[in-house]
Amino acid sequence: MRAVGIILAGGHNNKMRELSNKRAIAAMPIAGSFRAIDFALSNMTNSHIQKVAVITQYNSKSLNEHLNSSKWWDFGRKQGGLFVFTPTITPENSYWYRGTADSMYQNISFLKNSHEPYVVIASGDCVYKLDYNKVLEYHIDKKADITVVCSKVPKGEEPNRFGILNKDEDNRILSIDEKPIEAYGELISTGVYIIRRRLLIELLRKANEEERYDFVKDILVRHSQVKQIYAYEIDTYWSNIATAEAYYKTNMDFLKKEIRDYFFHEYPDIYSKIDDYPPAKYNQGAAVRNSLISSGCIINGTIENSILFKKVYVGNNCTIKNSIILNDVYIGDNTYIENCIVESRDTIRANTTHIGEDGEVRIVVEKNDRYLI
Amino acid sequence: MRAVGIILAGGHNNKMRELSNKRAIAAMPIAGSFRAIDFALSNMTNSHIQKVAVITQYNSKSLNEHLNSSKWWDFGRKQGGLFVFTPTITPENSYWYRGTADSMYQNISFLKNSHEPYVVIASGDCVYKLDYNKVLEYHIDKKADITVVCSKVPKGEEPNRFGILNKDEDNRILSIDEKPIEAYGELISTGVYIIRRRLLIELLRKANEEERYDFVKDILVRHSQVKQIYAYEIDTYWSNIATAEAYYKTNMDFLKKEIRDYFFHEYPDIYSKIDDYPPAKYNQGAAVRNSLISSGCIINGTIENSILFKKVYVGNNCTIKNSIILNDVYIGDNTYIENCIVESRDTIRANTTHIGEDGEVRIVVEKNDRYLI
Amino acid sequence: MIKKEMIAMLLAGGQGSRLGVLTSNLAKPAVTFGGKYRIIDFPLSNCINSGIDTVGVLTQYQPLRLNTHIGIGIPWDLDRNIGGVSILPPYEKSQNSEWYTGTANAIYQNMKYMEYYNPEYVLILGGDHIYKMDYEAMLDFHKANQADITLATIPVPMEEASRFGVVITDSNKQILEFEEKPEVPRSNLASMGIYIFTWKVLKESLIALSEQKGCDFGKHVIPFCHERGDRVFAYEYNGYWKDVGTLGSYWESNMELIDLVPIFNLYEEFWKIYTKTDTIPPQYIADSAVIDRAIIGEGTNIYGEVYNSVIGTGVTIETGAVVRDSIIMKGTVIGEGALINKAILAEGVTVGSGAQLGIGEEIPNKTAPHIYSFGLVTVAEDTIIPSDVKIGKNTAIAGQTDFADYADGILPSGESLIKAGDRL
Amino acid sequence: MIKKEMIAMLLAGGQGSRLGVLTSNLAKPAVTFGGKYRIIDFPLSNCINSGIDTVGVLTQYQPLRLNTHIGIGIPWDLDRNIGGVSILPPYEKSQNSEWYTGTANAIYQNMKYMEYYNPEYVLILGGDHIYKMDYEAMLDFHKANQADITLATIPVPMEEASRFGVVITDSNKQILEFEEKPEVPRSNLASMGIYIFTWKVLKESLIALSEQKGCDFGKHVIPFCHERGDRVFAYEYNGYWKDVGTLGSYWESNMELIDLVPIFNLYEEFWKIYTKTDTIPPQYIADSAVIDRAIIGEGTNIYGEVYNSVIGTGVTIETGAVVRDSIIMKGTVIGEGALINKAILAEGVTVGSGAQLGIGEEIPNKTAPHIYSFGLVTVAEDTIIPSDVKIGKNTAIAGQTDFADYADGILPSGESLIKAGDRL
Repeated sequence: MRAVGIILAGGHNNKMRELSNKRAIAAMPIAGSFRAIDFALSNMTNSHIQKVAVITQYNSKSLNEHLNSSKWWDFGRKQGGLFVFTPTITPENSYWYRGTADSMYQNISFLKNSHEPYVVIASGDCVYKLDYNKVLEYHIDKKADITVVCSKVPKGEEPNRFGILNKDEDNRILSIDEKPIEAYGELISTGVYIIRRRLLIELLRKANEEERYDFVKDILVRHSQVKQIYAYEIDTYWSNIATAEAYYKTNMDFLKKEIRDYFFHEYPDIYSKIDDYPPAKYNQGAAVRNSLISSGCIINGTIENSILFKKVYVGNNCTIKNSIILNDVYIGDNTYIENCIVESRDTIRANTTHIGEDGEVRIVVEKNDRYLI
Repeated sequence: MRAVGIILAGGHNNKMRELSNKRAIAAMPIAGSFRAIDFALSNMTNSHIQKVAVITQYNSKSLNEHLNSSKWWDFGRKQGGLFVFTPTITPENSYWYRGTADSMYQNISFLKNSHEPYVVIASGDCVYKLDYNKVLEYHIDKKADITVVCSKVPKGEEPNRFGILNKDEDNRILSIDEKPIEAYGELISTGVYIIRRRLLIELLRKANEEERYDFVKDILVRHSQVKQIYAYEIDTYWSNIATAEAYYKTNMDFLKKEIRDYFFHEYPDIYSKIDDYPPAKYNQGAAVRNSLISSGCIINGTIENSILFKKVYVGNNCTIKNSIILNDVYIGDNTYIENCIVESRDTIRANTTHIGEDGEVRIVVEKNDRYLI
Repeated sequence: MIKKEMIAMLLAGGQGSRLGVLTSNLAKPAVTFGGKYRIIDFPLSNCINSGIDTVGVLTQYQPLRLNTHIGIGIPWDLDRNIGGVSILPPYEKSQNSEWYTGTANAIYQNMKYMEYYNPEYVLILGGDHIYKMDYEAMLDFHKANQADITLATIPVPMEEASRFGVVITDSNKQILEFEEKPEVPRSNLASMGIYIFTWKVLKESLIALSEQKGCDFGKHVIPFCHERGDRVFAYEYNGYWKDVGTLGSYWESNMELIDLVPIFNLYEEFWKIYTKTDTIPPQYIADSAVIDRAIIGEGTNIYGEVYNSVIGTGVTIETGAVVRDSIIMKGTVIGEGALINKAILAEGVTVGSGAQLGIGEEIPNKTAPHIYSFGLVTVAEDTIIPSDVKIGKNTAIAGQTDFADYADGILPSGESLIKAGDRL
Repeated sequence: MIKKEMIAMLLAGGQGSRLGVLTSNLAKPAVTFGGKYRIIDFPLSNCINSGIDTVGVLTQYQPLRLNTHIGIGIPWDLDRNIGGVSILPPYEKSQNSEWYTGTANAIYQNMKYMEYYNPEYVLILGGDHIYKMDYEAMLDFHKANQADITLATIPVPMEEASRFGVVITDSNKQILEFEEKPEVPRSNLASMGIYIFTWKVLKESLIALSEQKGCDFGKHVIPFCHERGDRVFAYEYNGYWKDVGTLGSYWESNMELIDLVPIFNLYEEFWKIYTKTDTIPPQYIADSAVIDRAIIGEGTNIYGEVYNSVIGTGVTIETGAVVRDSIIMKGTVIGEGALINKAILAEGVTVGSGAQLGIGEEIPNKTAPHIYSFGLVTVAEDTIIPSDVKIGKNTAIAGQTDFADYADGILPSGESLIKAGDRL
């Protein structure tokens, strides 16, 4: 492959509500056994990009732990590898990353020491499959300076939390409205860009000189007139999980057969770190319908239209409906949970009820003492 | 082993002069093929400590790269492993590490999630071999709260850049003078401590509440009266490299047969990351005397009483005396170098002279364009 | 200088012929167990959990699945720069080249491997049992007794002791006598086939016995050392230990995992069993599914009904199918409306829709009654069973069978249908 | 789903008997080369540098050193979760169990290994040559020609072509004819024994030839495919390629590394050769040392004089010793005042003080003149040479010899001294 990869995984977001207290958005668990960043990482390795930098800053512990071996995504070391960049103090600089462009600029030696001509930039909080080689071919074909991968606004999503693209017939981007108050247009940026490595280095350096730190606002938008920026549109599944509602919806999408088949059974695979949990166990009294159950779960109650992440214990006579239970949750007997996201490592007291009402998803964070099982 | 390890590798220091512009002190190259932190890491693994955290902050890139695989020091992952902690922003905290105690406090979950009863704290900038188990036995035997490993002041060193310990006959420490203006006593702290894990958690929490951030000043010194702090004295080789002079001297010590034998040939080994350089090559005109030469070097000139690190090229008719040439240096023809430390990745122009005069070691930092070899 | 206190040598060469068609293509330690594991995962995980990071696995019979499973040891944290897991098959030498002829002979042929690690102790293990054991505790016992050899033993009911090799010890647990399957046992301490040797003793005795044909630990090495006066001790182990050497015991120990509070708890946090997993996605349980008491692996899709069964990873059970008291291994597909009753289906089996397995009365198997008994249906890996056939009890099926292979669409109880295919 | 575009199968089973006592304890690909490498490092490094991350290494003869060297592939970045390096020795099957009987037969016996990775192309390599080659460029050529098989070839001087198997191609490089050691060669393109097969073609032809005794690529598979009309192409390689199959060529190619601008440059940054290194410390050159034109490995201590030689890792050359035109492998110790002249000393040799090797006139070796020639002294690994003996040219020494083994303290030119020891 003729590109290196950069995954921007530093972000956090109030729209994730309580869920982002514990981890970077890129570390959010998805579909029972994955984390959000697995999708970008797997796309990289499946596109034969062998050298990838993950840039992280906010609450990065859980992400660093997830990335502690490059083995799971089949990256090597000698001819590339997986690099995780966190902030550091140098004689020249003692700032945290001040934005996406700054986070790349502070690690510009990664770009300088590479010899691949192109860079694929992706964000770590989107769920999709994409062969970046196809985008690169298009990029070269169009003689573009920057190619932005874009998608129609997913159903049920507000377009105005995205960058809205306006393009001409040749797919050249005419303007970009970043998170506009009112959105004109339905084509949004997926946060995936292809750019020539030397051009990126130059743009980052210039932005830094001008004390501008954001890649979209300060580089992409500002250059939309001067540079040849092209749009590459995808029509396959794409979803950004950076609000609690989008996170819930994206997970629930995996209860649809066509989505499951697309991600779980069609080539290429999505890789993830392997945990060492035993298979799921269904005891007497378990009744499960239309649900995803992960390894390590022990189930004694009723589960409907829900997703149980790894190592969830469901007590006797419980009912869980339309909910997402993150990993390592203990649910005591006679509990009723509906329309909820239960935060990982929670312990839910027996005989309690948790319902997200009025179509709103409720986030349950309960750190009670756990009974030993 | 009944202890986890913490290596404090965050520091930097003006006394290293230009050498610390590029890297943390713990990442300084030692004796041709090692880095300073290899000694603490190897001591950990040779003492069968399987779970080690390296805490780093300042200019950590080169250190992180060195530590990118736990394989070299034979640490596992499932029953422990090597953890590298860099600063991160959390909802509770957005400070860089404000001191050694604060750097441990910000990573207190590592201590909380361990189950080993003891913690070995070591600094990453000392050259020595030590079986921490022996210290632990002593610690238990003495019923100590904290045990400080100490040593006589190394010859030719000023004691007042160290912590000076005063102890009674039973080896209980009565007082600690941290970097006193004038030093009374010749017993200094080596920066290696053993402490019960729960006590460390408690002391770190208390220090944080009181907005105190340094382990020695704010914890050790303040508790020297109230806690049972014992000294464990070693009489084997120990050296701290945190000044340019000490760094030079420590390296030069390896030209002595007994020091080489102790570190290179006596069990246990010191481990390091393996680089992929070919063997050293001596061309016609090479004349080498009493020197250490590392892999990847190509030598055409005269070398005396010097240490060449990896991948140094010495041109025709050069003379290098009493000097340390760090890795990946290109030295052009007809160059004369004496009493110098040549910074890594330097390119020394042909026909130049570099001499450290009046017994002072000169640090040479020259970034000329390199001729291709 | 390389120095390991204790290394382990794991004997994984045996075919395990009493598992019938389950092991016609793979060695017994590679047989799956408990939904996602293989038998060898248990001794391997015990090793790393006991702090042993250097394990030689001696293979001989059909090692490919084992090799693929173990790989470089990543799942068990045995991918090490120094040590880790090594597969040790027989090899050609400059003079004589031979296969392994016995357990001790296999170890003897790998003397150089052991010498490389310069150990003080060597642990000898088999790959035939399901158990969790802390070998470090056994080593402590070995050291405390200044033993030359320590045997792991387990107390068995006195009335069953005559089926085992038992040891008679003094009050300090030093072994005085061995009895192989004694008619009137004088002790109920049975040897588990797990030994710790002081390296020097092992080396000497293997060299002394190097001419012994089919040299075996139980038959030759231990008696030899005992007779010459070495200190041989019995370490007593009191946990779960299950031989899975017959189809009956294999089935039984799988079923035990389903109990509400299993005797052998895989869900225990502090002594994890590691395995290689290719399958990452969660399992999907459809609206139409019924699951009552089961263990189910990753990536499995269940549309039918499952009762009291162990289901592996990547299995599909279609709508209307009913699986009862059975073990279904990795990748097997059960067609719509099929009925599976007390059966063991190996990896990659396809059962056609409406097929019925394990019906009718129990009749002893005609060709191998000692293997195919317990009323089980045993189906070899990659077997295809056509739709709508009926298969009785104590039967064995292997190969890509079609309807014509079943007279009147029926394979009666006690029959075997082994169809050799063109499988590479 | 696992899918690799191209996997490599590296044939490393051969003894390489023309290397004499150097290979009595290890396979030829495990012989050291150039101060710190082993021969197999070159094809392995070529693989990872060409982007091939799945390599099966087929071993048979004395594989222990090779196994220890390769380990789990860490130095070559071949320690992978999916793929990486796998050692593939012969194994016992449920019907017939046999050793590998030919290059193609060895590949045939590992069909399942290849199938597991579901490749489109398979690269067949040997472990006998020193070279750097981009197999990816060869694959591009293979694809561009829609070839079924591509052979790597190298132009040799026309006058030497009759020593090789040469190919005659059309202008598109499609192979029209093969000639094995032709008396009057019609081409100077010699086959390098490196093949890319389209997987389907390889699989079919191996199955078709599965009954062929000693099935070999050059003798059977390629001619078979060519005759039935497969598209067979010749890829031309024009770099350094050196057979190290004889002691003479082995010595010569080591010496070539010492040249000021070597033909074959190990110091090149962009195509690194990787190897396993145990020895980390730098080398120490004492005050008394003289070094003139040499390559010296890590951890070596030099107190004596070295001229025009390749010295391995962890070697000690004591004061007053003189080493000239020689290859000294890993861990060897040369005593005080010893003289080593045009010799190959394998790993772990000890030369007593004052011993003189390679003196006197050149006389052909009496027992194996085709092996021990070129005027060399060849010393097997772990050999001990006592102090003050004199050893002539075209000699071979193996074993822990003492002074009494040398009549009058002399081993004249042309003699061999092979002393079998009790080495395990």
